[in-house]
Amino acid sequence: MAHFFLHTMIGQVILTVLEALAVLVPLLLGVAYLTLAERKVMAAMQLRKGPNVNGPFGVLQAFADAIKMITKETVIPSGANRFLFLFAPFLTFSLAMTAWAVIPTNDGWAIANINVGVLYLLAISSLGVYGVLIAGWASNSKYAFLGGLRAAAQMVSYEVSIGLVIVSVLLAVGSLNLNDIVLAQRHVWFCLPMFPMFIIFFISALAETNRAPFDLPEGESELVAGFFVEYSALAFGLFFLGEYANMFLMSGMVSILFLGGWLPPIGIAPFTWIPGPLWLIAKILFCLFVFIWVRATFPRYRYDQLMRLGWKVFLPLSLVWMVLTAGFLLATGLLPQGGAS
Amino acid sequence: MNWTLALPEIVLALCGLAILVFGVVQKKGQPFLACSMLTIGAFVLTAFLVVMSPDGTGYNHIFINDSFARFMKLLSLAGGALATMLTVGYARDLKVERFEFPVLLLFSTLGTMMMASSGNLMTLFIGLELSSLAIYILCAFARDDVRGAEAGLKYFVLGSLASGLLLYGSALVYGFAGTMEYGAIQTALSATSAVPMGLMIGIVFMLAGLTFKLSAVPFHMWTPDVYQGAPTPVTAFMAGAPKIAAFALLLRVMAGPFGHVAPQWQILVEAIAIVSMLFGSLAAIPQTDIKRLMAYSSIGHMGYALMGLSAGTEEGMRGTLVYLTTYLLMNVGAFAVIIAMRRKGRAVTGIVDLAGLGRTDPGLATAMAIFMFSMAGAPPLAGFFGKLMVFYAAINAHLFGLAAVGVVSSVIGAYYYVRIIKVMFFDEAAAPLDRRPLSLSFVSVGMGVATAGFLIVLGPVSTAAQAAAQALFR
Amino acid sequence: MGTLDRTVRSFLLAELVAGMGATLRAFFKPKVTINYPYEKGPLSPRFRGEHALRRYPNGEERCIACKLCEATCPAEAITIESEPRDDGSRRTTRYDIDMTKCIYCGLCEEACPVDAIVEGPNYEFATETREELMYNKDKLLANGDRWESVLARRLELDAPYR
Amino acid sequence: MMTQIVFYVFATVLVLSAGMVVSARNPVHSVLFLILAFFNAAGLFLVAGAEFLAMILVIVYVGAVAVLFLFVVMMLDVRFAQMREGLQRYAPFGAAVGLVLLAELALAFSHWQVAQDIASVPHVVAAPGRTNTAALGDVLYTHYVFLFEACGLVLLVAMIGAIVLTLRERPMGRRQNIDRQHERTAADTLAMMTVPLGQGVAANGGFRRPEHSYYIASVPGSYGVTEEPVPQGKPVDKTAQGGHGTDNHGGLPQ
Repeated sequence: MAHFFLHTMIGQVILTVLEALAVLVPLLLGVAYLTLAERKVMAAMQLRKGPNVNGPFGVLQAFADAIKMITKETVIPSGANRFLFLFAPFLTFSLAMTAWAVIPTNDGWAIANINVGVLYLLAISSLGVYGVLIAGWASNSKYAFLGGLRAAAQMVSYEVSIGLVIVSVLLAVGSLNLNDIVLAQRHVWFCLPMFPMFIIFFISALAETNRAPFDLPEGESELVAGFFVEYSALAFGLFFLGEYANMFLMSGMVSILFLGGWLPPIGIAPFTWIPGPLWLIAKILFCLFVFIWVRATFPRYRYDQLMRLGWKVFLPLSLVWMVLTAGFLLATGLLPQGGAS
Repeated sequence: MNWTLALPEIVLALCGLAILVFGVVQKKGQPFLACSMLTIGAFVLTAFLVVMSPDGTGYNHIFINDSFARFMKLLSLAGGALATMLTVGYARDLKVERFEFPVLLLFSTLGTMMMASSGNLMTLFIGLELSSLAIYILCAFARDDVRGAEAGLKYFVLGSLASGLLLYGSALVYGFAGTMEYGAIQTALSATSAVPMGLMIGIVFMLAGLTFKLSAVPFHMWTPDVYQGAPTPVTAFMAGAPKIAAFALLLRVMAGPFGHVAPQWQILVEAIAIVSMLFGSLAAIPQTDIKRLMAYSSIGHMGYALMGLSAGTEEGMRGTLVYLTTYLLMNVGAFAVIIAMRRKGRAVTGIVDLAGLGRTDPGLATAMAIFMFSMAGAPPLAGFFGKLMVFYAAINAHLFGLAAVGVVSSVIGAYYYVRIIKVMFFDEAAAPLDRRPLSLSFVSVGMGVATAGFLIVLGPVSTAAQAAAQALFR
Repeated sequence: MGTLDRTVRSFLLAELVAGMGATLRAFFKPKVTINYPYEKGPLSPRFRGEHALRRYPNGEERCIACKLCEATCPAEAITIESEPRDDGSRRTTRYDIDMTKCIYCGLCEEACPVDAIVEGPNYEFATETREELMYNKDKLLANGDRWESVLARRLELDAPYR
Repeated sequence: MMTQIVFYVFATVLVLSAGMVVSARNPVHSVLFLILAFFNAAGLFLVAGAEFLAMILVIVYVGAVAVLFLFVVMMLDVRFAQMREGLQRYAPFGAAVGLVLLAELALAFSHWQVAQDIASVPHVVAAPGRTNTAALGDVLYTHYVFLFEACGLVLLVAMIGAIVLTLRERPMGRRQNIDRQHERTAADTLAMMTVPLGQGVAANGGFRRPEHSYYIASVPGSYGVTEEPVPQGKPVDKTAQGGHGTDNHGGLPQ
């Protein structure tokens, strides 16, 4: 019966929806708690305690924030383009969710195990710029517009080096499939042989998600939120959620590309007892912790310094490393001759 | 795969990259002169490699090297090297004294070389784009100069349109033949008895795209403005290498893949040649600016050169090749004189500014007179032999009307060439021109000698052209 | 050598790592925050908070309307009016402090010859309207009555340093 | 069945949004519709099984090219009304030209013909089992490597052109030179000295910066270059130091 059901079209659709929910619900909960975790970790690093009133250790703070956000009034500025104004946060949010379709949580466990998974991720993350640009433009405000332009320029700049870093990983794997990328790291995680790329990717991920020290687009202390300065209530909340979901996504990408995805650090007994998805979650959480750690540590970059870092440091470095990787693989005969997968 | 076949191109490209890096590293110094010298050196080195390069087809029939390609490449390289030389003296005044200038000239020449060796419609297009893109930039190189910017923009917009036409034509041809290789297209066409309409449109579009680069009528509108606005060395270059390369393509494509349907396009080329010759001669008469005059003159010259193509025979192709050689010599020489036309540090380009040059600077005036006579086709100068050979080919192909129009338009054209000579030698003397740098004297004297004594080298050039034309029909 | 050293350091992001080390150490340190509404930090006896007018133990108000505090107040927040009382002693009929003007400099307290006006330890006197911050004599005396034990103790503790 | 539905959805949206690109009043909306069109084209590629091309289309055109489009269009102050005016005036003429062209093309293509032996033309065939990413790579880097490299040169020339035509070096700007900052050490700016008691710093030549200081070397007349005599009998020659300082700093007004 169940078997038959799975083979009808409606069954397939329902199954896919269930799969999506199985990823999205924990993801959304995670996002909610990431905001709390960020406040707690930042507080700890600044010798504070952070939210601790709502519920034990403040665990209900996330819901308090959410209720506050939802019950507020959505203000739409006069002269704003209503549709685009409301569309932008929705776009940002839904893109961050869509990307999860290809992230494998265990061998073969992905909603869509497609051949060009990495490209899909790149494509989705490159679309993120539009949420920012459209929000800035549709607000009909100079400040939001300038913020949007700056944010978009920043995201586009760092995408270039992210792309090149991914290329050097792909060179070592010989496949664009995320599952294969993880499996290629059975012997050694890519963060060791490609340590510089790992660092560059991580830093670019910070810039790509507009996180400190590259949070120029938000710059809450000097720009008062840049591109979403005109947003309030639920629309603002969607931006907020989208941004944190993007952090999750980027952490997921770092884990899969460099930290061996669901694989345990060593394939021996005590480590292999822990199921793969838990390893992946642990790695993602570690990356998120570093995101927050970095934010608590470093002051914000100036805009020209940010552009300089992206174009004059990371781009040449990743280009050179890509050539080195290719040369090394070719010289040692390690170049994967695959492509059939 | 025999990758050494493209060794000249590869070496030239690597030289270009190296010069670029050298220029960037040297930025705080004055790398312009050094880069120009290096570029000329690269051209000479490449020319040597071209001469040494073997015949053959490489890169999956994308690249053809034969005596035709070598002939055209040598002409392009000569054009590029001479244009670089012309730049050196007045680069600062022309506001082009940046090391990117010779590098762009180099890449443009590289594009023309690729065009000459194309064995595939894609190579054709990419070579054309490489060469054109560099020229668009070179036209607007003096970016604070309004006319230069206008020239660059105009050429860019119209050139893109022409590229689009060419691409569309190629697409139609591909749609017919299912391949982009010249050889395969030829095979496909030879098996077809009647030429289908779609293919014909494709051929016409390609012809239009290429004749735009030649600036033959009716695709000539951009020429006077662009020639006038662009920095003069760029104009000298544009009138040389890219036209030669466009001709190379035209000859190769028309004689090769479309050789079997020659009757279909011959009449078209003939018409273009006729109107180009007539328009070039007539429209040049009222001009007062010498750069504009040279623009119209080049339109006319392209008409004569096309005459050889419309003959559609080996002899005609040979005539065209010789014509292009002589055209390059006298054109570069004439532009060297135009660049030397400076008074009190400012460039003057009116024809009246040449008044009395025969007395104030007899050497320069003599050189100019040689170029003008040669362009008019007076024996025993270079231009005469070029014209003679294309006329001869046209008559042998029974294109009497075409030949007659050619003779008439030569006579009309002679009027304005001779007028310049009259202005130089018989008009009231204007103020003398500024002293010119050695490089200009060198180029103008060299070209003058070559033009005047072309009879001596006619034999070898003609033989080489003969070999090249034979290669086309093989 | 120095250049090489610096180059290597900058490529290894030595300073960034050091910075992150510092924050990580702070992460594990005991926190300095106190749980404010439930816990409060210690206050100095000299802390200058909300004002109060004190009385003698027999219930007589200390203020003798000398107006020294009014004169010395740099913000001109104090307004005093006085008349002889029925028993002939000089006492204020009006003693107002505009708490929105007050800068909590403590000069009134210093100027007072009879320790009548003092600034107490109370800093939790936020109000919902501005009017409530216009303190009059009754409010100030009530403050004094409420905080008297603390106020007396503070004065006593501070006395050796005066 | 499912594929067909998906195809028609993508195709319809593609055509409609392409129409809107031309007819939208606001240029920003036009660009947004263009992006939608790209997106649907990528969807069509997916339906056709060309997943690599689909993703590349999104990454390159939607993610990079259209972003720059949007940038430019948003920043330009386009006068919509004037443009509409011109459009309306020339609309009939344009439509006429378009119709003529369409008719001619229809005439030409109505009996489209391909070469007889077109099937025998050698075509690049992907090896069985290759994904289309790998197959594209096979062709691009072997058959067409010459053209691939030539395209690289075309792009290089375009890049040189963009820099040549737009980059203006501003000699007056005071740029941050991060390398210089990294090179700077405490010893460059700080000199520890033992000042004898009761004599003050004046006896030591006054306050001064160490020799070869970053500031003295790069910015003549700014910090540190004092009027006081410099010890070791070596007077500060402002002009000489300014001269060798300018080449590696942003270049201050001399």
